[in-house]
Amino acid sequence: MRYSALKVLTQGLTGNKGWTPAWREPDPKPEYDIVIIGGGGHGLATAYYLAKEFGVTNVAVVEKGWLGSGNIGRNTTIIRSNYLLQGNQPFYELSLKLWEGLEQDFNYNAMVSQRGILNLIHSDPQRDAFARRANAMRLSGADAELLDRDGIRRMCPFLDFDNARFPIQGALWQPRGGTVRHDAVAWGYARGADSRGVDILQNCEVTGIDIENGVVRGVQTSKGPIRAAKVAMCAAGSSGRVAALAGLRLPIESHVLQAFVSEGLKPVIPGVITFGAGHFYVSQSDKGGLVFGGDIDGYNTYAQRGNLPVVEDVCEGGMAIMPMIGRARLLRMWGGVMDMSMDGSPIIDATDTDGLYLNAGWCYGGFKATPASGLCYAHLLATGQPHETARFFRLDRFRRGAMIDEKGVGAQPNLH
Amino acid sequence: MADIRLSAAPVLGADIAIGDNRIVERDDLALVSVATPQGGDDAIAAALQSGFGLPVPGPVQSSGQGDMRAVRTTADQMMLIFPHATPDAEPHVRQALSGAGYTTDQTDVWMVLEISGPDTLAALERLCPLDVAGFADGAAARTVMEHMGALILRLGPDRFWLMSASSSAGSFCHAVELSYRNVA
Amino acid sequence: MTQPNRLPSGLTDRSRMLNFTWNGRALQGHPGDTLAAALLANGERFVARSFKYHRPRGVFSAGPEEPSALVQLRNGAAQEPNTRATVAELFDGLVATSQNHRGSLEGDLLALNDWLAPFLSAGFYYKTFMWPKRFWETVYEPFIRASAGLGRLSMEPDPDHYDHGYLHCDLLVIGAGPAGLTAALEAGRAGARVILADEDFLPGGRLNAETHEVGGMAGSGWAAQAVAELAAMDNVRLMTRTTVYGAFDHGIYGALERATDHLAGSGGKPRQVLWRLYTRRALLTAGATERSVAFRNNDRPGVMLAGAVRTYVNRFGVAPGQRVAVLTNNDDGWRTATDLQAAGIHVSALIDTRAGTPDIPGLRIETNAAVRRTRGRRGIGQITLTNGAVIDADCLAVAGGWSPNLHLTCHQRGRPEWRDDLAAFVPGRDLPPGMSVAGAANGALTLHAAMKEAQEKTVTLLQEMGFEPTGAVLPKASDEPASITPFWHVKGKGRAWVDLQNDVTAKDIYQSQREAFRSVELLKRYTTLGMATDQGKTANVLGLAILAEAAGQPIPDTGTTIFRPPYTPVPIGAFAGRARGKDFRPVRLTPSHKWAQEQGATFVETGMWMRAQWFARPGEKGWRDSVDREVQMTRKSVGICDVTTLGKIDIQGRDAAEFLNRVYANGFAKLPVGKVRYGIMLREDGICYDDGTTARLTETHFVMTTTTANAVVVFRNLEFARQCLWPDLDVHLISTTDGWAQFAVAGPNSRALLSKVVDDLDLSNEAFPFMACSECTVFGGTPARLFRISFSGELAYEIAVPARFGDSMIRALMEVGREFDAVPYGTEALGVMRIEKGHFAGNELTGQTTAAMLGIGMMVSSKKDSIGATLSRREEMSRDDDLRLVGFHPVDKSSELNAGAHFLTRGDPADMAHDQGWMTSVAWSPELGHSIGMGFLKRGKERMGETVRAYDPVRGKDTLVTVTSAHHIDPEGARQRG
Amino acid sequence: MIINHPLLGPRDAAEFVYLGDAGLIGRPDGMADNAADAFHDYTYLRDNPAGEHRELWYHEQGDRSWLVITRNTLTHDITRVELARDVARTQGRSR
Repeated sequence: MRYSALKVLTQGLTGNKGWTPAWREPDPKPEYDIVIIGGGGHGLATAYYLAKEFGVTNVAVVEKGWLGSGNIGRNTTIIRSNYLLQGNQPFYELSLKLWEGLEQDFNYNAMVSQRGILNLIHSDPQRDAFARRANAMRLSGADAELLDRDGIRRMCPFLDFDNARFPIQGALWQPRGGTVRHDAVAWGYARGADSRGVDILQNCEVTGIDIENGVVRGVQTSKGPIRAAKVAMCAAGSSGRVAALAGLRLPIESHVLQAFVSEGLKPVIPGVITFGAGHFYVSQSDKGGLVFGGDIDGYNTYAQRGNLPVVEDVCEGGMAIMPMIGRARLLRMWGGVMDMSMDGSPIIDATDTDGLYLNAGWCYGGFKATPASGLCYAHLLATGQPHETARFFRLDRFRRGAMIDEKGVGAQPNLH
Repeated sequence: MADIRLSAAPVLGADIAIGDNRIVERDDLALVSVATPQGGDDAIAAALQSGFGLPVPGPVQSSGQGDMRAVRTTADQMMLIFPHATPDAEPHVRQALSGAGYTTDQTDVWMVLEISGPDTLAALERLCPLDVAGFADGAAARTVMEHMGALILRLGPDRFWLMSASSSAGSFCHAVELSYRNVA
Repeated sequence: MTQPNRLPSGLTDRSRMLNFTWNGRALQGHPGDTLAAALLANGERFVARSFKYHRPRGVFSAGPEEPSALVQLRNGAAQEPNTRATVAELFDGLVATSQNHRGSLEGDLLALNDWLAPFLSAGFYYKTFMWPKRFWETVYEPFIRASAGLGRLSMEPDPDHYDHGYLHCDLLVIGAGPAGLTAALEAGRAGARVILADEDFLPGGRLNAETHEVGGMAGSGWAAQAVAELAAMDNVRLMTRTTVYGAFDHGIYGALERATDHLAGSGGKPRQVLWRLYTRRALLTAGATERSVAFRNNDRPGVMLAGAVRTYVNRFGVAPGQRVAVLTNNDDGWRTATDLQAAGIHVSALIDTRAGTPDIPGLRIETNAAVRRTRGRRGIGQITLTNGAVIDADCLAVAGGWSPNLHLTCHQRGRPEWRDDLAAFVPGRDLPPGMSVAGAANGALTLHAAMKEAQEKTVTLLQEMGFEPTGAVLPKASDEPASITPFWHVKGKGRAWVDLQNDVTAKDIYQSQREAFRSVELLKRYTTLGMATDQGKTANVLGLAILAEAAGQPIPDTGTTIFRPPYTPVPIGAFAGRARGKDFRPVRLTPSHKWAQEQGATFVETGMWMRAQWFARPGEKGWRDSVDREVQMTRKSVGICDVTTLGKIDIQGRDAAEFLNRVYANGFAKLPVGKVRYGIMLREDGICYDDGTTARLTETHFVMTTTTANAVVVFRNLEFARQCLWPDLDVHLISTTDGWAQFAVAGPNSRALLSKVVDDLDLSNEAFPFMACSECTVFGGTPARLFRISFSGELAYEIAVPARFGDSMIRALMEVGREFDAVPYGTEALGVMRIEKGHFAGNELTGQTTAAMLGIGMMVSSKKDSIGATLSRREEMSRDDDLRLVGFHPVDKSSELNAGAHFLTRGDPADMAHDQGWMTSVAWSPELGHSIGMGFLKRGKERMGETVRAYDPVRGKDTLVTVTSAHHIDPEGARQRG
Repeated sequence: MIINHPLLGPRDAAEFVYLGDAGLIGRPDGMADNAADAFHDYTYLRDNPAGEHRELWYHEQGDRSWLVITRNTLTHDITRVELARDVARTQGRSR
């Protein structure tokens, strides 16, 4: 069913009784060309692009819970391409370009809203670093501007310009950054993949990966064995667990990132704002909630919940830059388990096992990467070759010493 | 320049009264850390006893009394606190211990606030995450208060030493004062 | 000025009047009222607009579960949106207004949305607004955002302040209703340290809302007596107005105390205190929340939860209506009718969805019936039953059954279990460790059962902790019938509301099921059920029941939803506590700070430190004038800079030298006593992360300096190496950063100046050469340390005295320096001189920098194993064509360089593929008379003299620069060795 | 979280800094022939278990001791806390 204003109108006039399921709920077939482990944003996007761009439709997406139940359903919805390094910047810029046409592409309104992202600057070294970054963004064709205090004040007069412990000195501004209605991304991709023949198997947990003589043969699931020529791991947050099924140790730890939403408020914040001297970033959803977060809790965990020190740290950051949110109430906090990699950057690569592929290690960047990750992973799966813009995301980069370490903190995942 | 002599200044010179409570900087105290060489536990214990008449303090404890204290700070380090006027506390301790431990002057690293008064425990509830109500007299521990590392030592029912880094002494004293003001 | 709906009964203080305003109108209530009670007493039924359709809404509940009666409390900067009128305690002078309407509450223009409702069904926005593409951000979204949201922030800084606190106890009892009071009494009498926390300002819970008897007295009287006994116990802390909002790991609970919210002003005290409670055990006695029944137009003002109706009548002495109908599927409904009758309120009818209800004299009873629909403008006036009967009512009390308040049991991902006999979820087995649940929160919905269970569980907890329970005899409590036959939804035409705030209807749930959003989690996300400020406290179970009905399966098979913290919303300001404004983080000051202030220094935040940036002198037109002068005077004569902020670590032990040899990449084993050596530190991944000098004072005593930024991290890493890697090395660490006031004295006259400062030490180049160090005294006896090191490239020293002498020392140094025209210099001049000299610093040590990039690859010794050495040799980290640190001059000497510019080979296109590196640091060199820079350039060392582009599009610049040595002045280092 | 320090008793985890897998105690010999491979695995590869995890925490706002904590990554339940120095010695590390 194609969605449109007219369809909403006609359905509304007939009691909304004619809406059809957004996707099928098929039983698993005994064999697929490709089995994708993980029905989150990246897995669904991979399936969508496999079908749409590469004509590969004999594909199953295997999801242990409900579709979209991974980090696509629990993040702070920010999209941006304000990355520094050659390994990252063009990739995230590709992703941003895909976001820009996504809704028309998959006929689903994911509310891609490019209201801009503001990274506040509080010191001269930080200004130098952001200038370097902004120029790197320009070099790869992205948009970036440096704002001075007056420029920021015009945009966000409510920030603390006069009494801050770390005064605002400027900002990196990416007008094309913004937010997206995160769940809708999963639904849009799922609907698009399903309509092209991909089987999305919900409540189907992978319990084993069948490997014979170094060649992958399929997966064992809670709904029985499924044979496949290629198995594509795509279960960020659980990558360690899934990889262990294939006997792999990864340069990844699982950590929890908490996120927070306030009660609904009339429009307050125009775009996305990040605090450069504390741990805080915030945007406002279309429903009016301030959606905000900070750093990960910092210890290995697979539990989707965090603890108080980080909650307080994040709110302190919020009050430090925008003390007018003091009386807004924090409504709900939740945690997403993330793959924190050893250099803070992802992995999209083949493994040493024939037919077994890995998409993992997204750290904080997973949501904004969804379209490009799906497209590049689909490219790798369909052609056997890395996509040009994802060519740096290789597993062996640590052995070679070619880390992609944006934050420059080294092999300590909880600092990325 | 024979005519110039340097003078010592207290970190803040704080002496604050809030109701019947007081916050006073103790700039008359010297602090010297003593690290125990590997395998030197017995020697340290003997030297501490002979030099200062103090037993080695256990974890979360100080030994001694009044203003003369030994506080356990790490697994192999303690800190001696005692009244001492001149800037030679470290050589003084080194000699008293006959070289049994590695000594470092910490007098200027810390500011010591002595807090006292009827609202002290209530004020500490707003500042200190430890169960200080359950502290015996002489108990001592390091922890964090309002983002600052601190050492707390109980002197009596309503009397404590709070020690924090001298560079952030102003912020620390402000935090202590505000804790009293919020409850008194 | 009358309160038309005020009854003579209740627990509020009738002897006193409180004045308040509602939408500008002056009204009155009494101490003990909530705002909702006072509004109802004044006959205000229509108090709010719903989120999506802007439907009229009234007070629905009498507690924190309120979905509808949200108001803006107070005004000006203290304006507080989305406040539940049902928990806001009335105070004299309270100002409240309604929210979420354009125009007046009654004439809300956005009520138009309700007429468009057929087109705004579940998920409609995902299906439209896609064309034309640019309209989303310019037209659709702004409209949606403006009509969504609820209340409004003032946009001014929160004028109140907040505090944090920490409490420790054996047993935390959450909720001071009958179960909680019973538990606290038992535990308190046994001598345990108890915290009893209750969100209400009046402890007692439902005892204050019902007409039950306990121990032969009114329940509210028994509660007051229990509270008095608890208050007399030293080991019990009763915290009212305190909501335990979250259960965190290892027995830590978060609680919010509304310390002065119930007062007109805070009196300078914190408005709220956020407590962190450290507990050995916790007993959740949080009671239960009533839920509604879905039928057409069940959202009109006047439709209320039956228990809330009893609360208003019994506790507040307020009649929620003049003609009240009661709809029930359980025994609570009868009690509502009889309580209303007892208070003299007309009960239009008791409608029971079950059969076989006994007669109640004087009461119209409709059995086997339900409400089909309500009618009325801005509030109900009439209801139509499923049996066709039409009944006049201005209030409809709905008793849909009770859901245990098990929220906190879910905060560590525990899943509730369904109990058919209660038609409710009860806490599951995987409770947070240390937590027990008793009373209504655990499904013991009757009074006696709740108290009994609370006592039994408390006894168990006390025994676990080693206390001797007293096992006191429970007072006799009336045990009311509590049978329920589930009834959820009256099917039929029109819209039956499930989530009142977010306007989710039964039809939305059916549609979502039809569209394959069948998991309850998908349902929530698609319809927004349970996502409002009340987090579905009254809606979730009803929604799940209707989803089960739509799916044709039992509720337990359909799923459960769990709750996340906080239990009720907590102000962001409370979470932040005191950490805001200048108090966001501590401030560290150097020993010369006061003096520098007196000198008119401009200060800059350097991490937590405040450092003097420059010292402006009269007549200087801008900072550059000051900095140029400081640099020139230093290079010409002598300058003095406070460098106390550098990390200082005292390292002692028999194996200290060996230890240093392993943690520095270059050799330290053979450093002689009395010498200083520069060292670089690598992370284990081979990246160069810190540098500094280490001085050997004695065979076993070293003093290390680190960069200001990395002082804490280096210390931590050294402790790791000492304790975890080489546990038997005899080496000991202690930080002395704050202990020493350290001053750089730099410039050709530095020796002459210091000769007048230092007692009895030969400073000649022979006796005290470059990189010498010594303990000494200054000014006739003050202990000091002198290091001959140079960051400026000049003949230079750093002199350290105990910090208590720092202020005196800087004054003395400047006094002595007067004859040399000594100048103080700040961090800017320091930066200029280090760039002139080619010393790298924070801008170069980005955490991505290899020793090879810095041109010091040779320093990484291959003759020993040190941290990071092995991985620093990986192929991609030691490539010859990689980035190298070099210097830059502008071709046009009048051009200014900018850090952050990227380098491009001339003739190459400006794109990422041709990126040749970037400018890390720039300065205007007074010595050279033009701008200079340093930066990383691919194959930089081979490109001396080449002209490249410094491409800086974000600042609209594209400058030609010549590649030079990074050592812009005195590359041979003659000055510093002289 | 609460960490029951073997010397100091229960302390809020906020006083500590987390490092990661306790395997980091087992630093390879940089002068050995296989040092490059050994350091790659040591520095970068992790078991990342869902369940019991031995990990290093540093009591930065306390007694500066490094601890090895055995904690379940699914429940956060802590079953063992040891001084890292003792663990290191047990594993044969010395000078």
